[in-house]
Amino acid sequence: MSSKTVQALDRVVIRFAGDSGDGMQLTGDRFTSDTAALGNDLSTLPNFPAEIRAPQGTLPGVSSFQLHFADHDVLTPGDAPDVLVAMNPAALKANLGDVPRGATIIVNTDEFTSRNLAKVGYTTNPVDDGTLESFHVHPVALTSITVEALAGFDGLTRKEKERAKNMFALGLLSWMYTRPTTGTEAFLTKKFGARPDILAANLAALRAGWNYGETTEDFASSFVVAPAKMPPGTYRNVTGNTALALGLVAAAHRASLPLVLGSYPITPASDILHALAALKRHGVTTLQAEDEIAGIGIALGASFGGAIGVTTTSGPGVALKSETIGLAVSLELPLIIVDVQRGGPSTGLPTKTEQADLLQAMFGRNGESPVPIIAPRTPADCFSAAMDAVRIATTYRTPVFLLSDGYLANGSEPWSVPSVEELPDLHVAFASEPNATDPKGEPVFHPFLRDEETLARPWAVPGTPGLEHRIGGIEKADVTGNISYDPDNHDLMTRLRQAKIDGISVPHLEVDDPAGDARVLVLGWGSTYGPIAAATRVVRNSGRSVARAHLRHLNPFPANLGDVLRSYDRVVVPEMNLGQLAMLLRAEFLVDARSHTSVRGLPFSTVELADVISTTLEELS
Amino acid sequence: MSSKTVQALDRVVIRFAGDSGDGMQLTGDRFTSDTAALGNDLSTLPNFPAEIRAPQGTLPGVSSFQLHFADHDVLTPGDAPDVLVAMNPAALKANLGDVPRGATIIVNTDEFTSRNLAKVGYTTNPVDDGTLESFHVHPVALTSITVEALAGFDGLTRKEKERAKNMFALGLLSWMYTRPTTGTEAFLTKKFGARPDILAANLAALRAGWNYGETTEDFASSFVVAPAKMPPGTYRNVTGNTALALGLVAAAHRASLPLVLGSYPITPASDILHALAALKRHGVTTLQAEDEIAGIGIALGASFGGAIGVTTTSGPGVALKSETIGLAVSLELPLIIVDVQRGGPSTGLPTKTEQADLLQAMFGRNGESPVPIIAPRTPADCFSAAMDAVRIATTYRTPVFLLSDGYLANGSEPWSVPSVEELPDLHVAFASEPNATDPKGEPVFHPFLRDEETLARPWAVPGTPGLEHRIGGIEKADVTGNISYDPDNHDLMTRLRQAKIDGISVPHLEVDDPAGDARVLVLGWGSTYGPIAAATRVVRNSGRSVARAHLRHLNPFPANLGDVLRSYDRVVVPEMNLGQLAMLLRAEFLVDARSHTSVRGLPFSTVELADVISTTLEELS
Amino acid sequence: MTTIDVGMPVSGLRSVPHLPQEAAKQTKREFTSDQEVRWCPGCGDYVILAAVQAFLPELGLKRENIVFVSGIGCSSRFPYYLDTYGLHSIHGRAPAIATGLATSREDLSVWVVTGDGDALSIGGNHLIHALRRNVNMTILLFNNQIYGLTKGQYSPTSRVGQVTKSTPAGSVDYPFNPVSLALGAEATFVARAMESDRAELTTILKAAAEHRGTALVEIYQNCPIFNDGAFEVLKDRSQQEARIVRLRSGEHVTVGAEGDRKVLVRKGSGVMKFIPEAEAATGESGAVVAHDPTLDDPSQAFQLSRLDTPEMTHVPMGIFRQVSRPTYDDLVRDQVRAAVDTAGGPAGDAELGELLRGRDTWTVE
Amino acid sequence: MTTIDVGMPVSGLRSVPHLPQEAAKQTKREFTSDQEVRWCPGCGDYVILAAVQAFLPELGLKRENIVFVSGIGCSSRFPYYLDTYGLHSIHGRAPAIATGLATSREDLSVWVVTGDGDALSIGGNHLIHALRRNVNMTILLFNNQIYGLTKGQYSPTSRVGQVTKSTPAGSVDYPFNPVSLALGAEATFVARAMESDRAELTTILKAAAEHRGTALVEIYQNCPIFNDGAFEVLKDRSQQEARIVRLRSGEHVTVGAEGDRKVLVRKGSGVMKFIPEAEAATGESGAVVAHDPTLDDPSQAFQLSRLDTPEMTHVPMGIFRQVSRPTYDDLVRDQVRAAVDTAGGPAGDAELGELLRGRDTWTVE
Ligand SMILES: Cc1ncc(C[n+]2csc(CCOP(=O)(O)OP(=O)(O)O)c2C)c(N)n1
Ligand SMILES: Cc1ncc(C[n+]2csc(CCOP(=O)(O)OP(=O)(O)O)c2C)c(N)n1
Ligand code: SF4
Ligand code: SF4
Ligand SMILES: [Mg+2]
Ligand SMILES: [Mg+2]
Repeated sequence: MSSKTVQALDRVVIRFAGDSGDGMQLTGDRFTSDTAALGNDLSTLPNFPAEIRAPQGTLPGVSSFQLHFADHDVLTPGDAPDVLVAMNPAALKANLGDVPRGATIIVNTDEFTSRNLAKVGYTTNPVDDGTLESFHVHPVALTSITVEALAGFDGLTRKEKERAKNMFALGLLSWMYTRPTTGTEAFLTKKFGARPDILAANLAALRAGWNYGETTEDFASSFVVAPAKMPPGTYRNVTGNTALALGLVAAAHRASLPLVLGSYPITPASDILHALAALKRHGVTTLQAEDEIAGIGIALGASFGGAIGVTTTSGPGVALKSETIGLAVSLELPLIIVDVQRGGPSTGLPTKTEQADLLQAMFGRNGESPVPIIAPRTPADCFSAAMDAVRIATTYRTPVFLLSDGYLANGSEPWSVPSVEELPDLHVAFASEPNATDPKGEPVFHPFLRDEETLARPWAVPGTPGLEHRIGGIEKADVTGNISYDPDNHDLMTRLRQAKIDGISVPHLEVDDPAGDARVLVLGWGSTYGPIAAATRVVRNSGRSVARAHLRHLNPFPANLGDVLRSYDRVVVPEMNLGQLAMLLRAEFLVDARSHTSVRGLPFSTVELADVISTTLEELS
Repeated sequence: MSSKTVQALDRVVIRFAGDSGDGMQLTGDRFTSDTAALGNDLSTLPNFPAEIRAPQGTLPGVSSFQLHFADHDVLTPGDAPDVLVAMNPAALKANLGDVPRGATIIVNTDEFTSRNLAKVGYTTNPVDDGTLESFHVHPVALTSITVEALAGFDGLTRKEKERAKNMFALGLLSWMYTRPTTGTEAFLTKKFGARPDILAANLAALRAGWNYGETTEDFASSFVVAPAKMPPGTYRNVTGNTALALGLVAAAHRASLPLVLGSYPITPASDILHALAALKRHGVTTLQAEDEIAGIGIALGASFGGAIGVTTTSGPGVALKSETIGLAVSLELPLIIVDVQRGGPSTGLPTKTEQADLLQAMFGRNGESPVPIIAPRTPADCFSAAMDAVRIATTYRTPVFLLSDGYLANGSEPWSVPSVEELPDLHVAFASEPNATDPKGEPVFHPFLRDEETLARPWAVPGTPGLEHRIGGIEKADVTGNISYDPDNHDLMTRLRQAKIDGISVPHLEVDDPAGDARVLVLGWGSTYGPIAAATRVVRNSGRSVARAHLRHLNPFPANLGDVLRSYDRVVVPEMNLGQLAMLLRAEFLVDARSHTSVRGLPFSTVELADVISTTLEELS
Repeated sequence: MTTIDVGMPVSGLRSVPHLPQEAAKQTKREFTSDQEVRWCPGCGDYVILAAVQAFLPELGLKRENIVFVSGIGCSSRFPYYLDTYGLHSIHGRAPAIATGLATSREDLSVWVVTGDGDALSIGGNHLIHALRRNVNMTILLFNNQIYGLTKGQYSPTSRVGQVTKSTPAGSVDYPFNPVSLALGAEATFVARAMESDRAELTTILKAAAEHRGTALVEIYQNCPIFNDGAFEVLKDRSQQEARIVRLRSGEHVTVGAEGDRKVLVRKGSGVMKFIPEAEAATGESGAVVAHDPTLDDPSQAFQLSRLDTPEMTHVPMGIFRQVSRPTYDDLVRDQVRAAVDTAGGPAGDAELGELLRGRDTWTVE
Repeated sequence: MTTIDVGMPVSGLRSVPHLPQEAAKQTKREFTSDQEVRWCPGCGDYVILAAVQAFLPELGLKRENIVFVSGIGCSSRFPYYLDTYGLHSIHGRAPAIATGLATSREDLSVWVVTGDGDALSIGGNHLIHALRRNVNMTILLFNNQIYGLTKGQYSPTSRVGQVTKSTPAGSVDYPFNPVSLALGAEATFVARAMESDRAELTTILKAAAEHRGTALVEIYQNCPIFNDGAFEVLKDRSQQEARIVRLRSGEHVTVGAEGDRKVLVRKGSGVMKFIPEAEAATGESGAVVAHDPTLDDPSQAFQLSRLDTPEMTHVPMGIFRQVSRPTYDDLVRDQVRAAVDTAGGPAGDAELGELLRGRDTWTVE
């Protein structure tokens, strides 16, 4: 394709940054798709403000998208970009601190006007005042070249032409990293099918960007990153929210039960509602409720009726749902509560990630009301975590927390799509006939007669003749389920509910300790998986041993967890909170688990964690 | 007064039990007042069903009131009644299990009809079928004697006359234990002032009951219980809810700030609302909100305006308030959240006690949102705990949890009323002028510039010129309080909020270890104080050593707590939950604190805890 | 489950399995559960319970396809006493839970039992949203103008000045008129009944059950313990006729006993007024108002709801509004069904596989 | 704090400190905070902000006695941009928080800014309860018929059939009419305005601020990003006159431009209809309707609110209702004040001591 030299790289981190209105998320998404199609492994990190479109050219309005792709397996979206595309001064200023010396920076010089510079407090132009002297800077008049390239499009206003500049940037980067643009072309054709002039302009801008790289002297060479060696299979790129939605649908399919979502929009969980709302064809029912309380109420009502009731939300929504979660605990009905965690407390940082809802999920209800908790580790893992949540909910007749977070939700990675037949069978049996006899020998139905093994009570759905029964949130007599204020019964029921959750079957924790001689264990949960794995890799590559394990089940813990913890001299628990898992571990196992915490609304960097591990190793030696 | 023999006793436990409609709570209250006036120390335990008046004569309809009084200090309402007054078969059946052999039982034989016996499953009459042979039974035709005694009251229906039977019972018991009835007479005069015939009938019934004891052969002797030696002072009897309401009013008075309550009724917290609603004369404003969320919203709005905002509720209400508590954490405004805990989960056991909201109070919100927690230990202690909560809230500008429970709320004990001047001074200073200068040297106000010692931010109330500012639940920049999505700022603010709560000044934990050689520490919190103290007394009386300490501050813990825990070979933590404080202790101090738990909706019995302590001592020896 | 004919009006019970023609008629007894009723002696709830237990058999539905959902309050204990499926949920949330149930199960007859506090205080939002959405269910609102279960605080329907535990100096909150509120919230069926008038209550319950969409029935209920006699003037035979305005579709709106009857007229200004029957005949004082609950515009129903005053001088009873509008649950199900049908039936493994793969896959060999 | 004269009507700003007569007139600039405005380019919120900033000085209040409370949503960012006291709270709860503030501080002018989702979806309950209580505050409801901040889901005011992120097959929820809902909830002041009509908006804001009690002002606001053009037909000069019904107290209710004007009449059946001006003059088609927002009975205001249709054929703008009713906060304060005054002034240490001791004490020497 290119007549210039082509260099091979093993990994690249690119960050597109611009104004909220510049289409950076779309640009990043497209580059990701094209990269995925090429067979690289990858991981992405979108980052955008809580405002829809803060004032143009200001720091709060900056939106960015980072992509890490490689010829080997990728664990994180990358600590620091090798290439920063800065569409305006604000984007440059907001992101420059993350760019390591020697990296490449492409700036859209058209936007570096004195007015725009002033908006972010630059008194001189950083492009030529020496600020960027340690970087490879490519000043490109992105806007004006795009407009020029579209000179022939008379039907479009200048504004409309300018808007295509993100496609120009995409074309340029696609050339630089030898990405095919066919996927993007197909995408644009679908998106702008109804507006042929806009479509043509975007395609032209894309091509112009590519050609710009190919022809101008400024870009001396392009790069290739070979496909990663990945296990055979059919792959697609998925975000966590998409994978989670698919997991729920697949679970319902494998359970042969309807999926009913009751939800109230909230960032960063709304996309799950959007995704499921589009899946009516798969029998999915979605109800946008008047608030979070109604959302979970709807889901619980559907569960009572025999559906898989699901509610999706983020931390503030969980707070509102607490009372109803307690009701679900008391009713012992299946229910899935998806919490896509974001920065807190209160409204906090709505578009940023955090892991600070673990203890809310564990304890955020009145009374003793245990709820199982599952946390996916990567975007693609949201699929099987969702299926697992449904398994536990239906098997044990219990609400289940699925704790995702903002990073998993919007981040993406390649996913080896499973075949449907391989998926676990999740069929459950509804109660269909009386399960006891009364003193007179008549058959009766006892809604709280438990399964001996699982301690689950029968799920008897309305419409089943002979099983008419009443349940509620007041304490119930063991077995019969009648209202009971008996002291001993309450004690018994409280302990039974706890025992049921404690007894949930959960796989043993697997430890990754390749050398077998590690003295330090790094234990994580949720989305810290990537950074922890990457950091341990760095440490091991330097010839030192460190063990690593990752919890998917936060409640109940795997049965071997205590033994695992006790078999290391030091346990380090990195969390994006102030040490919530560490607290649970310390309480349960009396092990001096050491927290390493960061509450910055961003995933850990590999370097940071590698440092923590190294320091710990040194302390021990 | 009496011509019969009079025996001296050191302590007595009486339980009045009857139908919800029989007025047992009133009877118990009156007996308590008269007993208090006599100078005995005492402790009470009301126990009633969640229904207002369940069907007459049924087990779910039984309501009871237990009173423990003595010539020495009383720590609990007593494990087992020395005297049971059973107004009907249901009352007998429901309570008999608690009555020790040899105790006295007074039954209202009029109600032991075959219909009433059948209602609760008695096939023969327990009064004469031998069931009660190990007890001293006094069968009294309470109803018919009362009706006869009121024969002259032509204006009253038979029903109305029957209703006075509780006064007859009270009169009888008053005679038995040589209580004056003047207090009750005054009370009745006030209550029935508008209905002279009813008043006269009640007084007559009261007198008739007294005379019945005095004259019938069935009662051989009466008893006296000498006044307890209590520290000098003016005493009154208070329930926890009353004391708590008074504590809030006193705190507002000592802070010279208005008290504004936003509340939604819920058992067992409603009486605080009722009490405060009646205190308009003390400048108290109460708003009954449309729900719990509005209740706390109102309180928070009032706090923003410079009042002491308070919201009162029980566990399910706390769940609903969670999101707003998070907002208060983020806004850093003073706010008092009173949680009168009851049996959970969900609606649970609304009229029974429990301590299972501790972890909800600690963690029941999204994000890292620490809130201080204070728990009173006895009904009277609710007064100073409430004042302490206000002190912390206003000094540190933070919501504070005050964790009472159903037992404290309705239980009562004598309270040595403090003089107003002795009460702590709670004055706070509102911000009144700018606290910084901007780059141009102009004075500006920074709403998040903290006090160096307390880390509290200024409380600048609307109406103060020059301090106009905006605050909200989105993360704020340190110092300026402007919206900030900056990662490092969020980390800083999260840690500052935590540090502020961790740094709250809290008195050292005092340990009661009279022998000084104890190896076992019993550590409690909240309403378990009485049973724990009573149980350690029992153990010590048998010549063994055991230490005892009680936590008032659950967050932050007293600074010496770790040292205290580590100085004993074994720490036992009795709780009316599944081990919530124990979990916090284990996590924080890595001490193998052992839980002893009971979730029966009732306070621990002294015997049960003494057993636990004994067993522990034996294990260690 | 069967499909629904979208032609209107459709019965609210259209898709609920009925007993076969030949089946023995159900009895009140069959609808009575084995649970002890735990209300106070004399509570109006007993009367309503008896009416409902007696009326349900008339619907001829399979008992197992009836579900009662309630919130919290004395009234909300209702489901325990009926031998149908029942869910005693949490305070104020029954309409939301019932929405989930009714939407996912068109074969159920869904009933909500709630109180004035449960429905109008904590549950106000779910109530108005259920009404605007028009979910196929019947809401029975037991209005005793007090919080019974929590022992006597004022409620959003309590009179101004009412002295209760939480308002020792008298309540200052201006009360809701539940009928006006419902009409403002786009309700399609709104009625009011007296607990004590079993015949009228039964007629209204029947119409409510038949209504496809959310039917709100406000039932005045006496709480002898905490608000005794709140509706005494309407129960008192001597005053009843002068105070109760019986709304009958197609008929004039009148009040008062034979001989002393007054008729409702609308003046030119639009104002409504009761005037003596004789005067009305002249037509001079305005047009005689004929009640038509089926009017598309809820304005007349709203105006009738305003005849009511705190003094209960003229209290309309009966069906204020009864109109057809597509129901939320039907529309939701229709969208899903249409999507499934268009695609040629429920998704099998193949279609799920396709969904999982999405539109942008690549293969690693 | 000063006492309030309960004679009605009393200004909503009666007890709020005003600038001294001789003070320099405030400027829009003084009401503009130093915070960067972060709405999307072209957002209707800018227009409303400018109107409010320009109008506030007219009230002549001390700036420090004005508080803006908001919930969550694009609109709820409003307080940050005004140099008054401000509280950006959580989703839907602003009316409750403002109730606590307004009741405990009669010297403040309290404003709530909210969106159609914030006020009518999650916050519906607090809104209707604030309205029935009649708390002295002004609620500005920015209705863009969409959830802006969460990027475009439908709201309780979205049209049936609206395709949004959460309704790819079109919304099936029947929307609220905020004016009807408010009237059903016993509101004392209800108005509607267009963001783009600065003059009318200012007039209404002024009346709302002056109203003692809860004033609800619905403001149609365009969201160019997620629901662009929702009110285009009302902004479009060529269609505007034929669609906007301007409500003016004491005047006939008309629509259409000079020459093509139609007048609202009430038929004998009570139904309202627009008919050509000429026809109306004959009086045959019914009585011409004169708008009177001060009527005690909200029925006519309600009926006017129903002229509105999803197609926006006839959209009334202006003040629907404006009546005096004692406000909740005044009554609450009056009770406290009366109790204090009756007792001879605020409780001192002695009175508190008495309270603590209660009526039943004994002494141990
Ligand atoms: C979340 C929550 N808040 C408060 C309560 C306490 N509560 C139970 S019922 C009730 C009000 C009952 O009034 P109403 O709905 O009118 O029913 P009624 O008892 O009068 O039939 C209240 C406040 C509760 N159970 N849950
Ligand atoms: C408890 C809670 N639930 C959900 C959200 C997410 N959320 C923020 S604003 C909003 C709706 C905004 O719509 P609207 O009130 O119409 O305001 P607009 O943005 O259109 O001005 C939602 C659902 C939240 N912040 N908090
Ligand atoms: S308190 Fe009132 S409403 Fe409740 S059961 Fe008793 S009488 Fe009925
Ligand atoms: S999303 Fe819409 S409402 Fe929100 S700021 Fe942008 S244009 Fe305005
Ligand atoms: Mg009620
Ligand atoms: Mg909106």
